[in-house]
Amino acid sequence: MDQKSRPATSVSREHAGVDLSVEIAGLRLRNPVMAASGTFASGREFADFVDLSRLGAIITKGVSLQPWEGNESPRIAETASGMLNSIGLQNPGVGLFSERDLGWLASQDVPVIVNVVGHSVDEYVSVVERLEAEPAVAAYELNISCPNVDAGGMAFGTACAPAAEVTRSVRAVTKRPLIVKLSPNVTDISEIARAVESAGADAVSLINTLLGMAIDVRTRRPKLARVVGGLSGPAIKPVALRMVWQVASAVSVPVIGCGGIMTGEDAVEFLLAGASAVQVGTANFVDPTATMHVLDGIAEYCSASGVRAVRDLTGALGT
Amino acid sequence: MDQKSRPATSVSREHAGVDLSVEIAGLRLRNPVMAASGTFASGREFADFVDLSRLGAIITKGVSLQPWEGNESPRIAETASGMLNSIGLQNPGVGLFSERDLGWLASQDVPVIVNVVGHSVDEYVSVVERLEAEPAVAAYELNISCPNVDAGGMAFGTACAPAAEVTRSVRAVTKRPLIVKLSPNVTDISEIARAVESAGADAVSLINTLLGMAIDVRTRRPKLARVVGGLSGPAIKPVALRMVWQVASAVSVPVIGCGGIMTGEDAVEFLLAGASAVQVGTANFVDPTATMHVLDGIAEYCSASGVRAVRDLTGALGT
Amino acid sequence: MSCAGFDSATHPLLERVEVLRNERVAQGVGLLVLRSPRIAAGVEPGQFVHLRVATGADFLLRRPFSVHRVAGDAIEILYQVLGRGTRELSLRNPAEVMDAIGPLGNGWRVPAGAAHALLVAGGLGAAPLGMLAEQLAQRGVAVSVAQGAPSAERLVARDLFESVARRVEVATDDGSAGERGFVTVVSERLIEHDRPDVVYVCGPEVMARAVAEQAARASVSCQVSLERLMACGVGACLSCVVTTSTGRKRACVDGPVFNAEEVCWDGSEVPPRH
Amino acid sequence: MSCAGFDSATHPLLERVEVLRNERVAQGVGLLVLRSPRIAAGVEPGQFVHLRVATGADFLLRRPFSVHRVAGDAIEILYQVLGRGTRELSLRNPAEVMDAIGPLGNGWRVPAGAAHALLVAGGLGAAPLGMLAEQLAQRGVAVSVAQGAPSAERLVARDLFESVARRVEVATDDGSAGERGFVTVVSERLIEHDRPDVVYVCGPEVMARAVAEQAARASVSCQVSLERLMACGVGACLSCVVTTSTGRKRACVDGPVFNAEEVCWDGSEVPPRH
Ligand SMILES: Cc1cc2nc3c(=O)[nH]c(=O)nc-3n(C[C@H](O)[C@H](O)[C@H](O)COP(=O)(O)OP(=O)(O)OC[C@H]3O[C@@H](n4cnc5c(N)ncnc54)[C@H](O)[C@@H]3O)c2cc1C
Ligand SMILES: Cc1cc2nc3c(=O)[nH]c(=O)nc-3n(C[C@H](O)[C@H](O)[C@H](O)COP(=O)(O)OP(=O)(O)OC[C@H]3O[C@@H](n4cnc5c(N)ncnc54)[C@H](O)[C@@H]3O)c2cc1C
Ligand SMILES: Cc1cc2nc3c(=O)[nH]c(=O)nc-3n(C[C@H](O)[C@H](O)[C@H](O)COP(=O)(O)O)c2cc1C
Ligand SMILES: Cc1cc2nc3c(=O)[nH]c(=O)nc-3n(C[C@H](O)[C@H](O)[C@H](O)COP(=O)(O)O)c2cc1C
Ligand code: FES
Ligand code: FES
Repeated sequence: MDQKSRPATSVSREHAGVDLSVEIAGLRLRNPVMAASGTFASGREFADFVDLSRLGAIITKGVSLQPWEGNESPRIAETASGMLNSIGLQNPGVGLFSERDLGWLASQDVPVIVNVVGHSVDEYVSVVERLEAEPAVAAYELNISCPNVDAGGMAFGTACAPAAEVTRSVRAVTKRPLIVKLSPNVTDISEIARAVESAGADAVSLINTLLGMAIDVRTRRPKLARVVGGLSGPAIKPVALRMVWQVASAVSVPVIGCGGIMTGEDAVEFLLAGASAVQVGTANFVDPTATMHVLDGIAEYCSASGVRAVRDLTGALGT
Repeated sequence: MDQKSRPATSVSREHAGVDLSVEIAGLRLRNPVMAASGTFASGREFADFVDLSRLGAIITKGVSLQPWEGNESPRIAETASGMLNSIGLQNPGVGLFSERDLGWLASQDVPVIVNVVGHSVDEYVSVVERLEAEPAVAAYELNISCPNVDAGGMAFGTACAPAAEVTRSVRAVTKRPLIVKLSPNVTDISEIARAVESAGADAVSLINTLLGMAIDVRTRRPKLARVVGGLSGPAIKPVALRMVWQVASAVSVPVIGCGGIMTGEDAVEFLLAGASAVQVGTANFVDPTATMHVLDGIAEYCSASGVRAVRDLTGALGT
Repeated sequence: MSCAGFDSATHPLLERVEVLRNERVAQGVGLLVLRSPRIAAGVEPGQFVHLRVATGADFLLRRPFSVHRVAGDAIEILYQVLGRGTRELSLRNPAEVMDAIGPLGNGWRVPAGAAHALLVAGGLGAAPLGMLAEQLAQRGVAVSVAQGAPSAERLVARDLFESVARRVEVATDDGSAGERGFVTVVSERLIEHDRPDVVYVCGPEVMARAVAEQAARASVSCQVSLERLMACGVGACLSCVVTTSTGRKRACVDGPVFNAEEVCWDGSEVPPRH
Repeated sequence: MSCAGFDSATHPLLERVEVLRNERVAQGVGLLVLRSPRIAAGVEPGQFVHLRVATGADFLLRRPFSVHRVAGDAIEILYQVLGRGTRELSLRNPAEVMDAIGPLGNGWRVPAGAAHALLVAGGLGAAPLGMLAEQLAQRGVAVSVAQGAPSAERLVARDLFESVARRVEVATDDGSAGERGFVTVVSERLIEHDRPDVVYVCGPEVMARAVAEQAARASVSCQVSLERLMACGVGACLSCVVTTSTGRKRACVDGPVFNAEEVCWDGSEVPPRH
């Protein structure tokens, strides 16, 4: 209980002066702090620690048309200032997801962004079509960057043509804000960003995980059953920040920054680099109240440095 | 003094049983541990801490045709389990380098691999032609992956055609072992590796640094004068290991692994993933005797797990 | 089969806990006593806490540990020093604080009308069984314990089991305590001869599986506590899945205790070290 | 200009050093006394050590600190708590060990026949000047000190300077000690009035530059100690370059002390924080 109320009041009291609201792809958000896909489930698991209504938005775990089993275990490995995961988008499918999770989320006072995955363009489209009927959905985030599935996932996110195609196809079936989540495992992420922008994306989010690997020298086997997995956490922050900075100058749609954000200052770095909002992922595992710490940190930074509105920080990097 | 002799004896005593020698691109090396380019200068600066004759090889700082000024300061920034650098290949040029460094290196009992850089294919070729006359040079490592220069550097390493062209052109002017150092900032590193292999590379080394960025929220300016720089250290090890594993299965020439190696076990991970030798970079800054610790660690691992010859570990990953 | 947990489940919470004691109690095993009033008040046998052994990037992930016992406003944790985190844990001194999430997971359940329970512990598998043994005894359930370890110096929680159990039978690999051999030999004998109403197992998965099969053959209900790598510990990340007859479940919230019959032993456990 | 260092340069070495004392000596400033026989034996005024403030990935890079004084087999370091590493340093307790590389760099040089030296210290710039002041006095060189700080509570090394210097003049931003204002006012006066043979400066680069220009106008030789971000500390990585009239030089081995006239003040210093 006090887990919730403490930060809540601290903000409203101390940071009363700062306007934390941001607008992204037509969505007006209370503040720029979102829970990153796959690290926050549908929020229910964190409701004991976080007042969900204080989040800018919740991005759900990736949802597919049919239920997905995910990969074999072990599915994670700790690395230097980071972790590898190869969950493989295990999810109950859009049907069960709508029943179980969207129903509950509807009763929560927080914008819900559904992370969408598919093995094919048609599957992405079908998931979105199915969700159009759900009033609880505020926006979609197309995950074309998951390194942990064989078909689909990153395959769509590492070349312009398929990235544009899946974006265009989904754009055709929804008027809701459409965010496309980009993969960092590419030579030129700006080019992919431009491709999805011209295909109709209202915003881009980045980065998803970097493809990595770890080996147990004792057993001489990979630490992940699937051999490779996605690297996340503080270790990848410099790469994520660089890509956000590059993409922000390449596209005119809003950029949502993600990758290794643990503190308010980390988040401010992304805003200065050009992000309009941020996603907090792995940090939720380290500290279930991480999203609130990041939010309070941003607010403190703003009031301490006389920033009236958090959106004034976006792209305010001096050089 | 004892800085040197202690590890030396420890190895010869404790690990007498293990054959540490490896052969790469026709080079027979005492052991698989090399000092990575740019982190060890030409070895002189480390002679107070390391018995250079115990190294598998020294890879020099990048050498260009003309002297290069390098980038403005600040040139480095510390990050979570890593660091960013934007040195920008500052070097005195091949002429002064040959006089000053090769002369001294000739008197040291260690194979010297010269890291070669250029703004154009012709410059790479000219540097190598100039060095052909130098008996102290055991092999070349073509750096087509430096993220810190505008012309040349990474530009050559992020597409197959230019990577192959510079390799082919240099191949034409030397019979010495030719190693090409690959950039991790690409969508498909295997494809680049295959391109340089068929263009005549005798071996590939990877990875160079990941392009990254850091921001000082106090000053709201990038921490590096050049804005972006190369990420190195333990943070990047999972990415490096994954790429070594991918490349080792894509090419038949030897692979030299590099990226975040701090201990013997880190090195063993790279060997198991398919590397025939390893390079130790950033670790030299943390501990000037790091190369010796890595070497001793490998030897201890081998004797502890009954490995007779270190080359038996190469690619011995079970799945 | 109708089952009942112990107290009503409390919601997990994040608590700053203070180290009261941290001492070696067996070879490579430490006992950590943490002052944690709120977790201690709500924890049930078989539940665990997710501990932040150190702050800073060095240990990004928390480490899960079963609550071995509750003593007043403190919880006791038995930990085996295996790797970086547990080594770090062994360095914590009294008065130091860390943060813990708990109580987490589904603990052991008591079948209605159970009068006799067999607890089978392999190595540190004894940890989550301590509190269970105490509370079963308090309820008048007869407790037998089959305990295995590599050697006498590696046996843990001896006194606790001796004090509450009707019988404790030990097997060690080297015969330095009890009989020489595997605990599965002991469990098999005890399951056959004194026909417990329920078997509770925790230990290496090969051993847990063997015991589960013994119980199944004797058609005695059996619960196993399983270990998986855990990132979040609260059910969000899906890193800890256990394959069951009804699909993949999360060890951190649907477990760590599972009914043995629903577990598909697919070798997805944490690679054993010893 | 013929110059001489103090002792003959010793090669840097890696030494396990033990914390003997670590205490607050001014606002935000600590004094760290490290038992380090081998470094203490070889270090010259103006040289520095490269300290590993903590092991583990959290602090990948070492932190460079000037040797303020040598006391027997110990070296003294004055450190200002600025960020993560120095905060960590402030937590080190006596008997703890860390590892240090040193002595590193080129220290202060004494022009042949110098009879009177002016030391100009801005804030923690006093650190590398302590040992210099002592040794100059021992050689019979008259020492004057111009010292600046934000306020009286932030002044360091007062006693040392008072005990060995012929005169010490202080300026603070708030006037809480000495005169109100910048130390550059004091240095200008002292350079003009008692015409030192050499000026030694360490402090924020804007201040060092101003003093260097004062010395140049008075055609007095001047040496400055410069700070740069340093990875290796031994001359290998080129992260610490200083632009000079003869090209880019490495602060860690060619410096940190430079002749002021060769320095090109190109604003490549570490971004100041205060
Ligand atoms: C529900 C649950 C209860 C547990 N109860 C206890 C207990 O009471 N006493 C005890 O000694 N151990 C217990 N464990 C195992 C304990 O969590 C690991 O031994 C510990 O995490 C090892 O950490 P390390 O850093 O020393 O090992 P490392 O191998 O260095 O850890 C690397 C990573 O692997 C994870 N990891 C390694 N081994 C295990 C494992 N067996 N289970 C889960 N994660 C692992 C670590 O958490 C870390 O994320 C329990 C595990 C689970 C899942
Ligand atoms: C030759 C030399 C001698 C020095 N002597 C002293 C001394 O006697 N007393 C003292 O208080 N300080 C001294 N400094 C500055 C001191 O090294 C920094 O204050 C310290 O490294 C800050 O570390 P941090 O982790 O607290 O700061 P952070 O900002 O958290 O450090 C981040 C990174 O920046 C580097 N860094 C930050 N500020 C500086 C700086 N001013 N100079 C060099 N690197 C910096 C750190 O080493 C680290 O790599 C000296 C610097 C140099 C180059
Ligand atoms: C365990 C785990 C599961 C994830 N699942 C998803 C997912 O389902 N969809 C998605 O787009 N990203 C997923 N991600 C990526 C994160 O949303 C985020 O992009 C990435 O972890 C980088 O941010 P971080 O460093 O803050 O974690 C997952 C990450 C982790 C660690
Ligand atoms: C300060 C610095 C300078 C470097 N200079 C070079 C260089 O001149 N040529 C080159 O090929 N790689 C250079 N590198 C890259 C390293 O050789 C190595 O590939 C990279 O740092 C990853 O290894 P590590 O994590 O062990 O440092 C440099 C790296 C650093 C940190
Ligand atoms: S540990 Fe995250 S779901 Fe179980
Ligand atoms: S710090 Fe590496 S060259 Fe100076």
